[in-house]
Amino acid sequence: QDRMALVLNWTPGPDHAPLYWAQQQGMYRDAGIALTIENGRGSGFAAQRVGAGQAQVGIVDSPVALQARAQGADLVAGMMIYVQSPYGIYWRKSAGIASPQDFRGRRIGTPPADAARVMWPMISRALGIPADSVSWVNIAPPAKVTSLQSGAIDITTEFYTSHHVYQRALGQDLGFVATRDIGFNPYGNAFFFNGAWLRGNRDAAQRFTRVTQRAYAACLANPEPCLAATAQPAAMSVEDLRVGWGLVGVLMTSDAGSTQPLGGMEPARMEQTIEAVKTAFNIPATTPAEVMTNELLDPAVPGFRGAAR
Amino acid sequence: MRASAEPFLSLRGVSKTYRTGGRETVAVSDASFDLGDGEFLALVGPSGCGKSTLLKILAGLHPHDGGELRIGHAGFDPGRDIGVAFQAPLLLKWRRVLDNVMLPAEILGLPTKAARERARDLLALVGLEGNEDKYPYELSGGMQQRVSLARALVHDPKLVLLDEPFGALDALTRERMNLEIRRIWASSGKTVVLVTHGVQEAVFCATQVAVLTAGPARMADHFAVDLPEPRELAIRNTPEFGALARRVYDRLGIA
Amino acid sequence: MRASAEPFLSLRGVSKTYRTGGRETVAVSDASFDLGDGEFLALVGPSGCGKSTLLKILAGLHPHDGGELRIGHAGFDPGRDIGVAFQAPLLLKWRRVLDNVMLPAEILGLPTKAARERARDLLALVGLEGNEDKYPYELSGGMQQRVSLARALVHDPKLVLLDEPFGALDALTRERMNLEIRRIWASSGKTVVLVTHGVQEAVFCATQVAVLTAGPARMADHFAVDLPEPRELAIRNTPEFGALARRVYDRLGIA
Amino acid sequence: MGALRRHAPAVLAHLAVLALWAWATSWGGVPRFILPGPLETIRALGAPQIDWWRHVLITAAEAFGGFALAVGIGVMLAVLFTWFAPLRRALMPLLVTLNLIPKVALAPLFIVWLGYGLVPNIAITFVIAFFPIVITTARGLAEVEPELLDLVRTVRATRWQVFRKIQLPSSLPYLFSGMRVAAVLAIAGTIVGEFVGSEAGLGFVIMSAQGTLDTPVMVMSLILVTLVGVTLYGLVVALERLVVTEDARLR
Amino acid sequence: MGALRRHAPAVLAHLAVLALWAWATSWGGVPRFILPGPLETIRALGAPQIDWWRHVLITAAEAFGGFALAVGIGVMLAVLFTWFAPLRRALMPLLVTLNLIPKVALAPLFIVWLGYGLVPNIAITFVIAFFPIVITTARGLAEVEPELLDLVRTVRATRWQVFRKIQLPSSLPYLFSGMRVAAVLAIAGTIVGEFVGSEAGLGFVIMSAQGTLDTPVMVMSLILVTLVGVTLYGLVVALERLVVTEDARLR
Ligand SMILES: Nc1ncnc2c1ncn2[C@@H]1O[C@H](COP(=O)(O)OP(=O)(O)OP(=O)(O)O)[C@@H](O)[C@H]1O
Ligand SMILES: Nc1ncnc2c1ncn2[C@@H]1O[C@H](COP(=O)(O)OP(=O)(O)OP(=O)(O)O)[C@@H](O)[C@H]1O
Ligand SMILES: O=[N+]([O-])[O-]
Ligand SMILES: [Mg+2]
Ligand SMILES: [Mg+2]
Repeated sequence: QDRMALVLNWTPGPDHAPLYWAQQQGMYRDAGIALTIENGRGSGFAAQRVGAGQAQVGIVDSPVALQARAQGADLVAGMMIYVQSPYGIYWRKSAGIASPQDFRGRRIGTPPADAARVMWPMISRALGIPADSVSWVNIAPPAKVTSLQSGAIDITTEFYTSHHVYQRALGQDLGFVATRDIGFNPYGNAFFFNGAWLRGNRDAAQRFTRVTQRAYAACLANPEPCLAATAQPAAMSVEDLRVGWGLVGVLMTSDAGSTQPLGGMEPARMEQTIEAVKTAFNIPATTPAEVMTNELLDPAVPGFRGAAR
Repeated sequence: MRASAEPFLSLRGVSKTYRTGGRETVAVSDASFDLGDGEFLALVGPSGCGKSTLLKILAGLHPHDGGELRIGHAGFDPGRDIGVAFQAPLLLKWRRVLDNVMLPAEILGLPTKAARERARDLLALVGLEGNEDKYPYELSGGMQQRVSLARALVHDPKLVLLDEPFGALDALTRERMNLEIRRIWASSGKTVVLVTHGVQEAVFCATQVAVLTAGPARMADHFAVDLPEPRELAIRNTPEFGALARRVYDRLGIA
Repeated sequence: MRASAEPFLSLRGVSKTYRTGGRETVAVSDASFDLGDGEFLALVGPSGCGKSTLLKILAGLHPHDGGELRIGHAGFDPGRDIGVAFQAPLLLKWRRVLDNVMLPAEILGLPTKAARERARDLLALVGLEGNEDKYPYELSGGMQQRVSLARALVHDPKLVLLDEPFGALDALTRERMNLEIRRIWASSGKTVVLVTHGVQEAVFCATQVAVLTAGPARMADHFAVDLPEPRELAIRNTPEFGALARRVYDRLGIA
Repeated sequence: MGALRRHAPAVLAHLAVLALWAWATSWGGVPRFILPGPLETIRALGAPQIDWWRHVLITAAEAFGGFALAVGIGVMLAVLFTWFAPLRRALMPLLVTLNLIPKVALAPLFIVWLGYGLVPNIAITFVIAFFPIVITTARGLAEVEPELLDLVRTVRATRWQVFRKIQLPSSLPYLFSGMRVAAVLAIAGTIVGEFVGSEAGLGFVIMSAQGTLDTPVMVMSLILVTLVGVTLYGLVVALERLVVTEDARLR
Repeated sequence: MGALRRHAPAVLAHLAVLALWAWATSWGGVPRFILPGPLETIRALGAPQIDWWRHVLITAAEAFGGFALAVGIGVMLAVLFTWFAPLRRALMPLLVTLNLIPKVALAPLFIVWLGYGLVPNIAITFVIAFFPIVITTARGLAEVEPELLDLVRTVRATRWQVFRKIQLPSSLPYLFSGMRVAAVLAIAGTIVGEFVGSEAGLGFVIMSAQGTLDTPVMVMSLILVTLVGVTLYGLVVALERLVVTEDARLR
């Protein structure tokens, strides 16, 4: 048995359902992997922990992983989860915002660390407004929805996986745009390995990846057992998990025309992601080949062709 | 004598029981006496008989359980006109000697300059000139006691309650203090109640002596000291003085 | 006399200056005397002359600045063989009376049962039977002082240092205590140093009297009290006693 | 009867807050995704995916464990500081400095180094709660009347005896006010720890609930955290009653 | 000379920690994306996009303001509790309960009700820092020797005079140990406040740096926060030196 620690990007949620299901089914054990799943506290934290070698693999938002690499964390993506960028921008229509054009002169409330915020130069270009036409205020993640609803702020950014929460809170008053729909679509969360460990444990990494890949495929096909396995560790109701899993499916949908297996990455898309991060952070140049590998995946598991939106 | 028509101080069957931790201690039982305006009463009695308790009742600090208590004539303000020196010096350790003496004056809002003058005078009077700026811990036991005495007098109270104010003093200083307190009393018309263990001191200082019994304070004797005024220390060698002292010793059960 | 060949206690030019807040106070200057084994020394002197300071030096609490000090013969353990009653009662307010008396015994690790027995006996001896379970605040001033006296004796020390232990006691209780402390001293061979303001008490209790001068404690006089043993209270009426007392009064400047 | 009378005002004050809550969420117009009503909150106890009892026990274990460590090590440090002045002069300022570094910001480093789970959370709780203990105890030990120390020095009490017989009892009022503050901090520390990294405990439940805006579960968790805290605080108060001699003059 | 001697151990202890840091980040193998070296950290002061001075001032204003409020209102509450026992019996337990609710979890409510910025952050700082003041001061006031109170009761001192002349001075050691703890909590409270909602301040900078994994900026911010805290703590200690009569027996 190879010991492996997986650090999540956050506390358990619908996007981790396949992991808990696979763990419950003993699929990792059967593949010779003694896996422990650790809760996370944001992608940056997961990147640090994997980079420091205290976990072998972690779920990290791709742009964050690229930044961490620039700081010396040796991270390599082995399986993409959010093929579609999860960044969304949410606003209150009753604040007088009909479209992103009305963002000018407004404050966006979101933590400074927020991915969409640090990518704002590119997102604003995609929105067609000057980057400096908005200002920013720090609002802690758990306070974002309520602040938006109560009028403390007018605009915020959020991962698409929390879409239903915003819908519930604001209903008809909610305005929303996904950056992937307006031409800004970097890769999102992926399984990143510690590079050094990966080079020495290719076989274990491959077994881990293939089990994971099959688990995601199985849960996309038949979510209920996976959600049931996740309710306890996530302390979330199955209903909430079900809605969330639907949103995860949207983000996992393969690009039209892509022939990659489930979790596979297009070097060209990775190139674009690197470019976006380079523009935002002025990091040294790197190539897709250095930051990703599709070789751990089972090519026989087909990419996900889409969920009903 | 100085006593006016109605007594300055009047106790009728005053009693006090402490209730602590399930115990009851009768400290004062049925104390009854009158004291005229400008009298000097000495309270004498065995340790633990309730003298301090009685004094605290007079000072208005302890409610008494039974009996009647009346203090002062019309115009007497118990808040302004009583000065107390407790059995322990009770100095505030964060205040210098002079500021300790000033405390009652400050609280009563007396004019600062005059009060400081008076405080200095009183400190000199109790033999502590030059110690005004010291902190209490820098004083000897007897010095602390004298500071406490000066403090009891700083606001020029009409009724002065002194709980063994000379207990920690050597014989010579004690004699001097006896003379000083008598001088102040004589010149100001104050009424004084002095708790003391010195029988000679009681008879020398007082115009009236009350002897309390052991156990709860009850009056064993109460008599006037009919010695001439002003008194010199030498009066202690007269047979009249000796007889009065003998009377107190007898009541206290001392051979 | 009881004194053995080399003195039990020997001071040569012992002095002590307090330095606080930029002030210097000479409290003891050039104190020199010897005290034989089993003697009873009374220290008499005006308030603030350094008696308490000298006692604390003997107790090993204050380092002295100059001179030489030697205490005890071979086998004398200053940690076990000294008992002190300070001028203030210094009772621990969270301990009951009996437990306060027990403190030195506890610290020395004496057998608990025997020590408690002795503590009870001592409390009875100072007239406080029945008060063992009270807390200090429930006691009168004189009662607190007597608890402190009992505490100084509980570990049966060879050298007993008493700082005005009877100051807050009435005349009768004080006489009783004088007799008790003499009885203990006579039956146990302890060496006692007693600070007192009672001149009669000093002469009655002691085998030696030291009179200190005002200002820094310096010896004004030091003499042996050659009165017969055992002493009765009546001895105070003898001319020999009167002469010795007169000598102390003279040295203290009392007419 | 006496106890009832004594506690009645406190009970009433608490009930008033509950009433205010009920009012605010029904007629007061506070929307439920900000603050759910009391009934709805209580219903959250029935949520099948949450093993409330387990989360309460884990949080309580972390808080009580960290608190106990804080008291033990805090008092020990304070005593050492009193015994060895050079140690105090060297370490006390450093302790202050280290304590001033915001733990919330350090939390991720904690996890990177310690991992997460019961033990690291106890460690975080300890780190946050022990400072008031050190400060108040050191102060209490320093404020002991020097005359009382003289009392036992005459019989050459050992440092330990001086501490046990004089310094500790006379500084208990300080220690206990430190412990009351530390009890509150221990709860905060445990929740911070669970926020930073945990797979169970009430802090974990709060975070999960915040993500889905499941406010009834969130408020229920907060109430349970508070009850754990009230229990800890109550234990401190009870111990205080037991240990500190009631000075009848003071009540 | 004396001062130098006195502070030397503390300075050495701090230097030792700095040396340990330098060692850990150079030969000790701690990677820079977790903890950057001291030099690199200092270089972060030159980051053109960060107006350090402004952030420091904002954080200091919030911390000092919240702390001042905590001391003022905390002492006032403690005094009221001593004056009106029924008030104490009703409100003190409620205060404890409310304090035990984890503030970190209340963040959304804070923003919804107070908004964000300087004033709400001062409010959060106050809420977090005032508890130790109330607890220690109330305790200090209660521990005043009853005999000393008798002393001024004979001249019918007003409640206020009793407080000013006797209770306050004699409970200063308690108050100041509460203030030391509160100073530390005020800094933590300010950073929590800035984490929850802010447009500037060192907590804001820390969060930004965490997002971009810019550890030198993050550590520099932590150091500056700590310096703000050391300043506040130092002011408390200086005030203490000034106000509390040095009892020469105690040093
Ligand atoms: N606060 C108290 N609580 C309970 N009992 C008390 C309290 N104060 C005094 N007593 C008890 O009341 C009795 C009288 O005490 P009080 O202090 O009045 O005596 P006293 O005559 O002043 O004695 P002394 O001459 O020794 O000072 C004593 O038995 C004492 O134990
Ligand atoms: N801790 C101290 N710091 C400074 N000065 C002190 C200290 N203790 C005593 N003194 C001073 O030393 C002198 C002697 O004090 P000490 O207490 O020995 O006198 P004493 O003879 O015991 O007087 P008393 O009969 O009044 O108790 C006094 O002038 C006093 O002010
Ligand atoms: O929470 N994440 O940044 O993935
Ligand atoms: Mg008395
Ligand atoms: Mg003395």
